[in-house]
Amino acid sequence: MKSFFNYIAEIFSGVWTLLTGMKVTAKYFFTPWKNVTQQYPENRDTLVMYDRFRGEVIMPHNDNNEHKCTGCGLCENACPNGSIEIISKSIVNEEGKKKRIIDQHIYHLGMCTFCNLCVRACPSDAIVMGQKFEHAHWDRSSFTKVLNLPGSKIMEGIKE
Amino acid sequence: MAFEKYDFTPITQSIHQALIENVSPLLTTIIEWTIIGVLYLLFIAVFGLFLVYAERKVCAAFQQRLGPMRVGPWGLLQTIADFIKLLMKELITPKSVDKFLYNLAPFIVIIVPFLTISVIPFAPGLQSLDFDIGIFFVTAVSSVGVIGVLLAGWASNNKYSLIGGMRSGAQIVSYELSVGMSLITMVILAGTMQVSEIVELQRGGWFLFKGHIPALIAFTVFVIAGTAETNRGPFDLAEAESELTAGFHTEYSGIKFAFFFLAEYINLFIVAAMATIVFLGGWMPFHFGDWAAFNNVMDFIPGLVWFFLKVFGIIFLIMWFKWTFPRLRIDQILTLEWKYLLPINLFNILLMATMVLLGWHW
Amino acid sequence: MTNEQLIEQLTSANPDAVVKQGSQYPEITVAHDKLHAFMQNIKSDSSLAFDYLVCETGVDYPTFIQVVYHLESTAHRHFMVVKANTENRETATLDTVADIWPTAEFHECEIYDLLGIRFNNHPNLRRYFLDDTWGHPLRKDFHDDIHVVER
Amino acid sequence: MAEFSEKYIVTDEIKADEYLVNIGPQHPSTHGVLRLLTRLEGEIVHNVEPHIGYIHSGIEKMTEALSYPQIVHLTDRMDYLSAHMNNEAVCLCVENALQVEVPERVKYIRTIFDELQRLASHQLWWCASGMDLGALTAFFYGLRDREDILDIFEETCGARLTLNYSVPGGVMFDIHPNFQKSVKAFITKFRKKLPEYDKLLTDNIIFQNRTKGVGVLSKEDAIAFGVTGPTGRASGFSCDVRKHHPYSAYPYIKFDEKMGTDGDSFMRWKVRMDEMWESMNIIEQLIDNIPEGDFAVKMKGVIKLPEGEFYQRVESARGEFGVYIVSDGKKNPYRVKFRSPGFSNLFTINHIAKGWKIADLVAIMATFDLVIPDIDR
Repeated sequence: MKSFFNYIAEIFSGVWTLLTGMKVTAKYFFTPWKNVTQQYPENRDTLVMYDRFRGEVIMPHNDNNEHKCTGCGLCENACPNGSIEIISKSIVNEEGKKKRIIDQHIYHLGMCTFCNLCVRACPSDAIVMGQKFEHAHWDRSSFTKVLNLPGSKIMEGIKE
Repeated sequence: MAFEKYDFTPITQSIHQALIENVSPLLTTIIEWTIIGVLYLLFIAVFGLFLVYAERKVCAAFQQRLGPMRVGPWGLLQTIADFIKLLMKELITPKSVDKFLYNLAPFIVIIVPFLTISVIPFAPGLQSLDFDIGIFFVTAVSSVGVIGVLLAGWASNNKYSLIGGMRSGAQIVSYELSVGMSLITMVILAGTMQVSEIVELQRGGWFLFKGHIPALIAFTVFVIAGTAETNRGPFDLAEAESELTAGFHTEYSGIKFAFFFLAEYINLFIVAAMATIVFLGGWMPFHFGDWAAFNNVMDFIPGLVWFFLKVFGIIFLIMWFKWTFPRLRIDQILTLEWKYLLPINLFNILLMATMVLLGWHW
Repeated sequence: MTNEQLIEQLTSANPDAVVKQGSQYPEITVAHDKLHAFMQNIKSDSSLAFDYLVCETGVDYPTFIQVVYHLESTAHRHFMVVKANTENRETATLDTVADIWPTAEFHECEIYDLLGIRFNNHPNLRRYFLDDTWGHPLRKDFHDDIHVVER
Repeated sequence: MAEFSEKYIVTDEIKADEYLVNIGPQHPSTHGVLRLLTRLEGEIVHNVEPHIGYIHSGIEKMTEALSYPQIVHLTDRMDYLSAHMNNEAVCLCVENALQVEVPERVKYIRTIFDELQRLASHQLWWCASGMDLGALTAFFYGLRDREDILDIFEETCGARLTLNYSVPGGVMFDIHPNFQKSVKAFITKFRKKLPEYDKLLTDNIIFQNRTKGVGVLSKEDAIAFGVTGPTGRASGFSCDVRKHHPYSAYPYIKFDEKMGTDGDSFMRWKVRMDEMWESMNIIEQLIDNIPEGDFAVKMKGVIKLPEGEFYQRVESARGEFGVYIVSDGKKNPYRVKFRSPGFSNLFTINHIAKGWKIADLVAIMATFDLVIPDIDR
């Protein structure tokens, strides 16, 4: 007889646990305004990334088309994947001295793992992490970018 | 009564009259058959698509998501797009399958809901077959589906499919019993197996209320067993996604897969419809005691609407199960049937018989 | 047991093995032919009871390959590093310890795969990661012109 | 000496009633590309043989060409669910080798990140194993709550999954000004959500039937097979590195090592659920007491480790994660070995899944919390 009552109790406790589970899902079913889905392409205008978000490496330029990169190559060394290549050129400055400055700061986005080591390594804060994250493209060659804009110069007062 | 004006009998009768006066009786029968067949075909296709959409939206709401939102307003055209995709997909027949059985299986599976749906009264006068053994017909025909599932599992020549098919076989054969038993309980109360008569008997009150305790037990058992018979979660062992990838229909593609898919959802409708007819009064409106005003208002809602409201209620309940519970193991499913549902059912039949004999029901 | 006691006991028990205090843990280098007996001893000895093989790995050196065992005792909570060198690099073989610690069976497969040490008496020595067309990539003389790009 | 063969051969003959099923490499319940060569009789599992290596990425070989800060960023990609613990292990190993004492602030930040990462990992484990057992809704609830932690990560270190937050000598950035506020808000929120997890699955009768007594791993076997982390602790093997070899801020705080006794799937589940509560306790002890100071010590531009061998153990979300660095005094290590918890844990499956059904094999795998890149490295 005892086992019979156990059998009945088992059924009821089992059904009770099932009902508590159903209560949890029902709570969310009947509160649809708490949904967490974001409609991504539609909410693009209101979408704000965190200020430290690591989207891509960019080189900020000021209004006079000047950047801070001296072409020292520390970022190239710091990069674990070889996604940064620095091509420098020699010029003769006003004092008649030969000087090496940056020609092209090449950044292979396709190889980048966004580890932030290049930004950490940069002594003059010439490169920073940008916020753009929509990198998908039809053509792989567009992932190779030149970060310094054409005709740009190094800013005054940046130490070599 | 007010809801009698929603009776479909005049319409069907007038069509029949118009036909019989103009063409020969044989042609009349053929034309009527064709009309009914096309209507059922349309109903199954449209309702199946709608159920898929509903399932996706319901599941999304349970999971705090939005569900399909891209195709059409609120994603309403999503399932249509999916269906077109399935229609256009290549029908792949794997190399080492048993070709005849492999191609036969989806048809057997899809035939079952077509047969069963014929006895379901959607509204007064809207029923194509009115047997005096309607309930028996439903239970008998619905067990044919398992043959299709078994064939699909066997003929696919895939180990996952085979396991899925065998699981499904064991499961459906067991749960047939419970479905039948719980229906028999209600047949005892009704005293008839004719579907239209069962609905008519509930004019004064649904069997769920008339039969109180045993009817409630029978209803619970029927919903559980019905869920299991349609291979839906938590009893979706036949296609247990995380174990068997897709179970018995792993190897099917295109429209053949769509048949399995559609059959699952129409079976869901049939289980819900049977529960509605037997327990919730079919197309009968909800009446409460002698609140005449309330009852009159209820009567103004057409029977068709009542029927579908109840059906959707049950379908929602079954979806709620699926999106809440983890899946059972095959031996636990059989344990549940043979150790819990069956004894309860047998006891329940006894209880119901006693109750009917002593007249303890309302 | 503290590291000093551990070193003392190991030195007295194994006069021909090299025992020293490493940068963190006591280290003992055992001859390859005595490895299995030594390992069995330190597991069964109740004062040592090294029953948990934390990590087993190999290091390729110019003339030999070293297998390093990191061992811990769950009872005494002391930690020790055992090293065993193979005789040479070309036919590097060592006795398995899979019968002492079952987990070694899988670590030894990995070592065989990546460093090419064959373990005697191993129950099921197979390559886990790479297929048979590969060499043993963690060896220093491994070169692969197709898959490896060197800067 | 046993006969040696280069090729793998199925050693035991397949008996008449048995058949082989490849579960994986592409299978919903293997959480990645793991292949289990399973010998079945009907539904009963007779033998499971894990085949790994489908996403072996050769990280140990790659590290030999990289400098130490660069190695740190690679460890993100092994066990991506405990990325910060992996980063921290390498950093601690380098700092120990160089005898660098990091500021107290760094220790606190690292420990908070460890525990947040453990919470995030356990949330993903909870929802993924719920999905394996057929409770699909659980999957979305777990991911929903994990999103809050990932947002906290993103706010402070700019990445969500591959954090690369620890660097030798400290952390990459100071914590975000909102960090403490958002962590506290998360803890308050999650303390309300976690009981729902229990209601939905842990207390559920179907779930309990599926997991109780299934796949029992005894304490002796756990030690012998080197099974660590919550999986090992569920068997009663006290293996919490945080307790036995405390690092970072763990010596300063009070916490329990959550232990189980049965070693079955349910106990593994329970231990992880308890660990989530414990992680929140740890974070609450630390979050208000982060000392002021630098977030990193100044390291040399090129970090060169002294000659020698260094081993560092940390408790990752899956168990004991170890870094073994052999240095020859150059800027690149001579050899690096990552002792990953998943590798040792995985191979007990054959031992404990024998005699159970396929559905139980899935349940066992779910409660083992396997991350395949962690196994393959």
